Amino acid sequence: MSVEVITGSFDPGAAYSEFLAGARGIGAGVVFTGVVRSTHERPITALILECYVELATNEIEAIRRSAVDRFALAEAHIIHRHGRLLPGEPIMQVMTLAEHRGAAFDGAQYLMDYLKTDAPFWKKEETADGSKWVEPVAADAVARLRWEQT
Amino acid sequence: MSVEVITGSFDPGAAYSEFLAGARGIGAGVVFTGVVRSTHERPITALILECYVELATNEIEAIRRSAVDRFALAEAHIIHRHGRLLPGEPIMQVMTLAEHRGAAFDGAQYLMDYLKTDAPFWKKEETADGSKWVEPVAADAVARLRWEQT
Amino acid sequence: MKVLYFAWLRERLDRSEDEVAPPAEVETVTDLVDWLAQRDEVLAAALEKRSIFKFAVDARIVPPQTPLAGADSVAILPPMTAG
Amino acid sequence: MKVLYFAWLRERLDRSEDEVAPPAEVETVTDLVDWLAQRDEVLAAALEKRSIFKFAVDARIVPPQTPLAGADSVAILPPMTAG
Repeated sequence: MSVEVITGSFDPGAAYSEFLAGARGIGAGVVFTGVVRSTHERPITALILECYVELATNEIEAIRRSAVDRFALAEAHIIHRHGRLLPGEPIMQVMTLAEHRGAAFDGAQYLMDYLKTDAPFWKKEETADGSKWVEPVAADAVARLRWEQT
Repeated sequence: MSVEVITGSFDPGAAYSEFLAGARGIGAGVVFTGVVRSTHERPITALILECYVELATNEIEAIRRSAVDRFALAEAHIIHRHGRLLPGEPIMQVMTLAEHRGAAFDGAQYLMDYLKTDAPFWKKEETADGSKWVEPVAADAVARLRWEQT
Repeated sequence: MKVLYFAWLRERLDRSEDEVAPPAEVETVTDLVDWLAQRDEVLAAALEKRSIFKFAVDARIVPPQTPLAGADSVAILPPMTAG
Repeated sequence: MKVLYFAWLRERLDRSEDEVAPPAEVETVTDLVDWLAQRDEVLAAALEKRSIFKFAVDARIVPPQTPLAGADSVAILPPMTAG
């Protein structure tokens, strides 16, 4: 299983251990975990993630295959949650495995940059004053562009 | 404890879970794990890592502080083993925590690039035919340079 | 054919899908969206900045000029905020 | 003062350290390495490509022109292969 679109929580470390268990003889593993943020300046009570599950699964698998091909990854795995998440909980995780660290890092960043703009999830922040859809960040569109120019 | 120079093995996932446990409210965690490689083309029976422990501890802590300052990391942790390691075992791990993914990724890559050239460890590969010191890779010196130009 | 709405678009329309039977001259995703907007003022207003939306046919993201031929579902996707 | 050797340099010398008492005119790390090389042919040969080595004084990496004043240990470090 290389793409998991799930509602329950997951344990980032346990997921990484499981991923690495198949890594015998492969040199470099990279993980990125996104965690629900709640800051003093912008405290939230929960993050609601709406998802078009069937499309998310298809789209993330397509992004995953493209990363594996482009960076010659030995393996790549993506977990993305939807539903109602609490501050401090993991939202999503990408994990890559490659012979060398450059490819593992590039693969993980490529996956993140594409997920941000192409995976059908929509975040809504729940605060004491009500709830509000999160605006897309322009920086995410820019981050994605760099992979099209190289 | 933010720098661990150790001889025993460690569990990459468990170390990451412990690191993330302090992450409440911080958005982005990145991990890199180096694993002992043994390939069909170059099979090894073990990797011996010699270390100047006192210097390694000082130097890695200096690199860590510089990464924390430069990328405004919320936290950074480095584990590096020495002694005799077997194929498939983790050699080392860097973990970073930041508000946003760019800083977490950059911080982890910076740490890796500096560790490669400035941390006093020396690798020796043990094969069926004897053992041999690993030559430094020119690419590692180049990788480090990019942080001096930006 | 089903038309699927998500996130704030779903909330503004107060429904997550429509079951529609567009006429034969509605050939592409763009045609369908134009046709839907003509029939629904709320949708027309919500889709004002058309270029920010993406579209999916049968759970695959496609360009707006994609033909509908045989499609079971078309999704109208506001800008995504994954990760 | 202790001089510490590591990795293949340690193996070539067949020892991990020397205890030395250099004369007063040996003021910097570079002076010390020159002085050691004059007294030991094996070390002189091993240090032929001097620019690839780094040096540490009392467990801190320092530039070669660093004064020895009061140092307890100097380490001669072949190119490192961490990570």
